[in-house]
Amino acid sequence: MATTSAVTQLGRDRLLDAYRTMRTIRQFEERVHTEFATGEIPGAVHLYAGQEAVAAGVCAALNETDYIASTHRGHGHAIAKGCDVTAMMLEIYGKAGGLCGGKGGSMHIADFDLGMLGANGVAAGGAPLVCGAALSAKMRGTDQVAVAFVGDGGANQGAFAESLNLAAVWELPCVFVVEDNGYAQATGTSYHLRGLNVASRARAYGMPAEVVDGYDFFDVLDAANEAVIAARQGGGPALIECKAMRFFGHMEGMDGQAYRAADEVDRLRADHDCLDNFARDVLGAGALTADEIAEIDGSVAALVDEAVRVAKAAPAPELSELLTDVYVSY
Amino acid sequence: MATTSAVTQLGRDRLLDAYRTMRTIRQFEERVHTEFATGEIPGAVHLYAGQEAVAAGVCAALNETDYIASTHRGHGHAIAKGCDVTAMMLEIYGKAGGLCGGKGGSMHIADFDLGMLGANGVAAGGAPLVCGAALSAKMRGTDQVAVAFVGDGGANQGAFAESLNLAAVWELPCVFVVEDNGYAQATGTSYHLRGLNVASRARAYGMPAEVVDGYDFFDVLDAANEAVIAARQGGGPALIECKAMRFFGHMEGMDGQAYRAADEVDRLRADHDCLDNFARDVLGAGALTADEIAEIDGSVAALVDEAVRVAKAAPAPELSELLTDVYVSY
Amino acid sequence: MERTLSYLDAIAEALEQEMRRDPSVIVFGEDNIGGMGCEGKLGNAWGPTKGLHEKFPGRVLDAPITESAFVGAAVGAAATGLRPVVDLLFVDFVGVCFDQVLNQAAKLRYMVGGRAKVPAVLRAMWGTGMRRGAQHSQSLFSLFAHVPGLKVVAPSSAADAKGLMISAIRDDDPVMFMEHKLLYFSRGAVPEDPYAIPLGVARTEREGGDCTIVAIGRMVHEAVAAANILAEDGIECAVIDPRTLSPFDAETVYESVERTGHLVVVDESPRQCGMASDIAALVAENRFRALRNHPTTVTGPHAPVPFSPTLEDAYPPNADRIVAAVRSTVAAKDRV
Amino acid sequence: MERTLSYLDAIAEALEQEMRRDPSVIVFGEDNIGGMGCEGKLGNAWGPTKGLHEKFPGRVLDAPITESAFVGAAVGAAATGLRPVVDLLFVDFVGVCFDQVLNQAAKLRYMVGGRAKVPAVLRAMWGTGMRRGAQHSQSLFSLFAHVPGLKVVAPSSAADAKGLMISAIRDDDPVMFMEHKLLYFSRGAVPEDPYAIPLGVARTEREGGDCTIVAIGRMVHEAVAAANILAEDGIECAVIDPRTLSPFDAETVYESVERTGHLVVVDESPRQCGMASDIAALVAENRFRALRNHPTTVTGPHAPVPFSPTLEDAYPPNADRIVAAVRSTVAAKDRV
Ligand SMILES: Cc1ncc(C[n+]2csc(CCOP(=O)(O)OP(=O)(O)O)c2C)c(N)n1
Ligand SMILES: Cc1ncc(C[n+]2csc(CCOP(=O)(O)OP(=O)(O)O)c2C)c(N)n1
Ligand SMILES: [Mg+2]
Ligand SMILES: [Mg+2]
Repeated sequence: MATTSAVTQLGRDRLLDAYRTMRTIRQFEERVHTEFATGEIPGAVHLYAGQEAVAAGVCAALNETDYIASTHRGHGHAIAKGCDVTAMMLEIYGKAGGLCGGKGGSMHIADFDLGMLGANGVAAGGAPLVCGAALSAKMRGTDQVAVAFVGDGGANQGAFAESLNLAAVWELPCVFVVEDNGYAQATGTSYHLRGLNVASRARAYGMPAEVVDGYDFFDVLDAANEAVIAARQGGGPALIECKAMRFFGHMEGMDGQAYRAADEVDRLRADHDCLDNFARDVLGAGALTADEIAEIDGSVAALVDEAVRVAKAAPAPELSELLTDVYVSY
Repeated sequence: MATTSAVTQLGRDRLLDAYRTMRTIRQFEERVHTEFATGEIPGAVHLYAGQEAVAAGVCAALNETDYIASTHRGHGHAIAKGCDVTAMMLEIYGKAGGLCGGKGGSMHIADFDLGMLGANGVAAGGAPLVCGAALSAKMRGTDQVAVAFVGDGGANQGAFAESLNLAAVWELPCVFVVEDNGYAQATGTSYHLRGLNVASRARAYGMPAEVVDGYDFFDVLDAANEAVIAARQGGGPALIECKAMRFFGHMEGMDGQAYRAADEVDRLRADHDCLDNFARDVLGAGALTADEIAEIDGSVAALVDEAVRVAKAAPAPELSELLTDVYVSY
Repeated sequence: MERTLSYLDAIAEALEQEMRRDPSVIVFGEDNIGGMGCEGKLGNAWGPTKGLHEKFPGRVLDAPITESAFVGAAVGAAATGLRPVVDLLFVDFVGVCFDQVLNQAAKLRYMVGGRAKVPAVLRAMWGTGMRRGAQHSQSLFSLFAHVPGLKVVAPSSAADAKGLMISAIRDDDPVMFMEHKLLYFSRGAVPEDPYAIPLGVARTEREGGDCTIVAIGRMVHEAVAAANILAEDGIECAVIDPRTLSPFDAETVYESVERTGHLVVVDESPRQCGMASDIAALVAENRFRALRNHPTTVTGPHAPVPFSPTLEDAYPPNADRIVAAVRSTVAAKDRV
Repeated sequence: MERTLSYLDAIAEALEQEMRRDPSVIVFGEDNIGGMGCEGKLGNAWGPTKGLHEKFPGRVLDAPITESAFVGAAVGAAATGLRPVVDLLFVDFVGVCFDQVLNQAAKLRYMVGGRAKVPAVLRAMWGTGMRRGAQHSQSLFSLFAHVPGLKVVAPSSAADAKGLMISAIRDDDPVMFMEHKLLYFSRGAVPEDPYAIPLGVARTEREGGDCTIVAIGRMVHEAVAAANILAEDGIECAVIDPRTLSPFDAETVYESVERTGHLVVVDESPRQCGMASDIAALVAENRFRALRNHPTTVTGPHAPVPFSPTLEDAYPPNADRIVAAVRSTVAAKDRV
């Protein structure tokens, strides 16, 4: 629960942006969920609903020129980094005009112009890439920072551990954001992390690490600001571990979620909705009005409606696209 | 510096074994060093001299049926686990009759009958294998324990981090022994580990970890006993980090060691010789006599002389060996 | 009436029967039980291991996302008395544990001069068509076939899947067991009793004297469809499913080519250094005089697998492309 | 008189000249400086990067033993404006970072629809002969050639090594740069000024009308030795060094085979799904009528590389085996 001062000091515009970002992610995911059920969306779609405050809070601490590398559950990160919602939806439908021309799909959404280096189909795939982006920024003498998102399960990947070490040794301007949503597919963190925090691993590699409430935008933002500013000023890498569970199953279409407590998702939606928390805080602080929030809800709904309409109507990519983009030249 | 009681409680036979093991390793390595210089020994040889107390101390806590998996610097581990010195020398020379028929060489010395699962040419290569051996022991209901040796540099491998996690999650009867000898090739631990201990990483994965003086046989043995007994009794894995520098370069033939302080090796040999430490302790405690030690020195020298003589005289493997042992059947 | 099973259930039955037969067989992978460390129910696996943990408590394990560690653990366990069957999920993930396959599993026995063996099975889903994109749609068996020390199996039918899995588990060498994800729900007659189909023996799916078609995995079905189309024009094709890619049963292919004089090899993976190219080379080198025309490879393009269904469907060969390849090769007169 | 350099120094010169020319070129790997975190002197690298850190302070980095992280970092850095040249040491170690090569470097551009490029070079030592055993003696370029999105370069001379490294660094796609460890100290004339040898263009080492020999890496020298022996008997062989394995310059091979009618392909790596087999298949499929006899592959055995010098020396092809292969193929009369 954020203090009034914490809320108000952020300023109206950024509060509106934050809410719009989180609402857009939520709306996008809820809609993809229902559209997926119709069978029109191909492939593997992993929804981010429930974790919005993490993507929004972290990206609120970043500049457009900063980098992020995402996971298989990447819609939220992409939206928070500013990716075009319609182009994302086109990509998810595998249509021409998608962010990746329909060749990537949900698991590979990227927009290099916005520093979004891509979702990744390989667990922890983003961490080494982010070490490279951070190295690039350092070498080019910019003050860019690179952020790698990883799940609790992906955090067990060797490539992630190696990335923590490399970032520490090279003192790279990067931040690792662990999203502990309680599960890796149908395996719980009390088993695969033995109930421990990933943060302590990061400290063992020589970087500061903090555990924050992933349902609270302001907590995430505070931690992100601290880590990002330090990295930007040459202070080296840090890790932030955010606790926030997903509202949907691991993957659309094939997860009955029998491994979750029967009422778990209901409880989450009732008591741990980052959007409710945010609204409570900003309304409580008198920083935003209910009308402003309602206006955003409305415009976001329209935005997502339009994205889906466009995506459904769009043509498939040209068949010739099959053989392009393999190489720059070959 | 071990207390008199610590020394005497071990008993004469085990003290004699311990000294014999360490002296055999030292003699073996010193001799391989001089023989390598003659050009007769092929390939890549990484000498263990200086670290003897680690192999000897850890293996003194093990039964013959227990498993170890070694590193590229594996002679000491092999000798400590009981591998035949002549068969090892034959292997290092690539001759018929070698432990691996000459097909493995120094980097792949193994003797499965003694639970020595092999040196490994890949950094940290032994850690996952040891998880498997420990799983095997657990599944077969034996009380065997498996020990993985890894260097300070190899400890940065993702496969090592994953092995810590897997061993912790599966509560495997295994022990990870990190040998911090200060360097990974020509890179110092103050750089590649940022001067930190690997032990804290292991704790972050949920297992106990201890840092010990790798020049002190008794310290290593105590830590090993604690970890091995716990593992044998179902207490799960542990990590022991032993600090002991190597007396020779990273690899015979190609390491000028310019990265080391000029007098570093002299200082090590003068003040940090695990054999001197051991002799001091056992003589001081009156547990062994100078004659007993001299006798071992003599018999070990003869043993290694004989091993070299046999290895030099031995024939190369039959050419037909090139195509055997690829598969059990194909 | 014969009992039919899905390819997926046939594999499950092989696992169950071998676990029952041999206590040293164990199974593990991510979510092979499904639900460990959760408040809800266990048993959330969706593949061939679903429910197996109830029949064999303690012998099915869930692993964290640590492929290097648990594939390496399979090698270590196999070398110390067990017969692990490990689940890699998508074969693409071999990338994160390739050292364990390439440098440990494949080489351990040789490096120690035959003093150890590695009877482990690595199960992996392969192939295009599931709309998973470039990192979840590869074949990669050609990489494994290049590596001495590995055996590579790729069944195309439910019956073969069961019999080959039983052989793979009983085999004393490391076996890469390639399960085509689009075949999981294809059904076929599968005998209930355990049976072993020897590794390294191809199956002639269809006889024919005009052209030999060698096809792998799902492509076997496209080849049969092509053969049926061609038969209407009186062109009779033999369709050979190698079933095992390493060791490869060249003799069966040679015998057929000696009759037909024409060879078309079909594989959905890229041609360069791939199985199709290798089979074409084998025949060209060893049965050159039997060939009336050049061997023809029909493969996927030298490109990653795209996500968009329209593009992905254009990636693998299909019956039409195979028909065209056969027509063009048989059209050639005897060599002048 | 022409200046000569070792293969190793030629690569070093290419690195230095490109770093001087383009500030976005950076170099890293284990001990590429050598001595970081130590009390003694820096500069303990022994390969082509030795001393480079003094000429380009801050642009040469030492990495911990974290291949997945730093090879992946090369991909990330390349996709964000740099041109990293990364050192894998032995190519065998690609096992521990294969995901970064297979699923990240090779596929990134395609997966994002061309909105990124990955101009990274991955240097790796390959080949038999150094008495390092099974985990330090592989070739593995056949695996890379199978993967769409990668380019694969394998120079056989000092001059090619320099010119190909310069092209590899300037190239906008990920390049696997394969350095044969036994060629490091072979010397040859190397122009001092920077020059780029285009990727995908083979070099005809020797002309000849009787048989075409295609050889890779160190095998090029064995092939030339064989050709010289055969020339004494009036058998003139063309020796072609592809230099780049992906993209592969098939045309140069085709033109030669059209003249000679005979093909022998030499590669020290195992035949199955390897480059030799692939080249044989290309010719068989696309120049079948030009072949007077079957294509012949001369390769290493389907076995890991043994340690014992006696055994290891028997592993790769040599001039004698190549001579025998050429004699037997040219002995065949025109096809009947
Ligand atoms: C290396 C690798 N192994 C396995 C998988 C299959 N897989 C996809 S998502 C997933 C679970 C990831 O869990 P987590 O990292 O916690 O992310 P979440 O799905 O909870 O957001 C797994 C195992 C993969 N993509 N990559
Ligand atoms: C995965 C991998 N990367 C690189 C190497 C090359 N290499 C061999 S030994 C070594 C240094 C290992 O250092 P450490 O683990 O501390 O062992 P030490 O040599 O000090 O005993 C390196 C980098 C390797 N064998 N494996
Ligand atoms: Mg998770
Ligand atoms: Mg070390």
